[in-house]
Amino acid sequence: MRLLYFAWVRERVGVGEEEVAPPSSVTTVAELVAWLAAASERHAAAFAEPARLRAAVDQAFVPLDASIAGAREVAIFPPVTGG
Amino acid sequence: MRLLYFAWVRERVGVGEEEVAPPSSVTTVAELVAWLAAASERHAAAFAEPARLRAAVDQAFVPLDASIAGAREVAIFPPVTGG
Amino acid sequence: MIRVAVSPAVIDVAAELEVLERDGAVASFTGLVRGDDGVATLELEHYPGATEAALERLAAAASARWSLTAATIVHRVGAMAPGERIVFVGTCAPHRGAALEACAYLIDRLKTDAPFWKRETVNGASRWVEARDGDGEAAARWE
Amino acid sequence: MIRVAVSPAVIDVAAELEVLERDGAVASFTGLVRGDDGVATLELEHYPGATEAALERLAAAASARWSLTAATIVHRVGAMAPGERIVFVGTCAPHRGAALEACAYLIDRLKTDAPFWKRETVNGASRWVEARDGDGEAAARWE
Repeated sequence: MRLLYFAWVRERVGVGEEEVAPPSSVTTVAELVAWLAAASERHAAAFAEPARLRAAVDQAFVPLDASIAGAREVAIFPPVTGG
Repeated sequence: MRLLYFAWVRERVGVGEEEVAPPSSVTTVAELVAWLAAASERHAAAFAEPARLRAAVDQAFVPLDASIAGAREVAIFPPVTGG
Repeated sequence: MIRVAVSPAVIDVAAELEVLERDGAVASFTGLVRGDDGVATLELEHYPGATEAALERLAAAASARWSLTAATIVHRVGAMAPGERIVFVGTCAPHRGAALEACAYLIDRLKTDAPFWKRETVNGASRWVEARDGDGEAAARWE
Repeated sequence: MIRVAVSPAVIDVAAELEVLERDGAVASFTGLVRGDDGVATLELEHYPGATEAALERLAAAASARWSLTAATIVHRVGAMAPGERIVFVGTCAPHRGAALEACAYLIDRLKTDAPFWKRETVNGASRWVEARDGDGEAAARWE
């Protein structure tokens, strides 16, 4: 599964993207975030406050309790501030 | 008193402006319109349907029952269609 | 800053927008001559002096109500062809809500509060355009 | 006709308006970088691919809901200075109500539905801009 990070999430993790293979017990974006937080100190800092995170699965915005079943690309980022 | 006509009111009267001296019994725009309608056949044609007319007194839009006391310039025209 | 113009000149929207760009949000509306009913030419008559004063009053009212940084109303008069610009209204404010609302207000009120009259030529015959009932309703929602 | 662009190039509003002028009513909104809090530069990050898709979906939704003749969304990305244009949205319809409403819809929804992130530099210090609560409310009024 390809992960993409944007804005301060990207800066805290230290990379804009990475490939991961979460265990089959990880079925939602929220579970993925919790699993990632354990990967490194940088990940822990990026994912410490899930309430400040938003996500997209295969480029569609989803709530954090959305399923990641079959997802090829999951993006994690702060609330958007365009326009 | 200076009268100004616009759009089809101007065309029907045949002139864009004229000077008139209505009698003192003529105190409102509606009375002025009725008085003007008696001036000529062209005026009669222009002012036959007061409901289709709008007016301005000294360049401010007014309802037809508005006073013309002290007015220097009265304009009579159809509903506006700009923009 | 208020800018009002009534002129037979072609409306330069790029120049008008540049004048308006003084804060974070700029909204604009451009009205074009529609040719869909076979209209070949449109002529705009107006009430010189009173027109400019009415547009100035409108722009000042919008500027006060929405605390605009800038407001522009440009209306063309004389003869024009389908596709040409008749009217441009533009607003500038610190935030988008004020700019967008004030822009809608200006064009709605201009339709009922400014002395312009349209005459169209269709298949060689000329006729004065009738006012639309909807225009009065659109203007009234800002009371 | 829908036009969507996400690019570091300066936004040419005159060219964008010309593309939109296909019917009687054109509305536009331009967002500019505000410099009033001492912001020296603004940087826009986005999610390539997903951004364009989100803007296309927005433009298509507005076009269907208001029967638009044309809709354009252009968003700048990368570094820009105060006074420069960040975003342009424009709509064209036969009548003004549809064009104006659809324009307000596009900019309101773009603020919540498109993956852009702003970073400002103030007095040499850089910070990510926080989302505004009002943006969610403005977007929700179109549900």
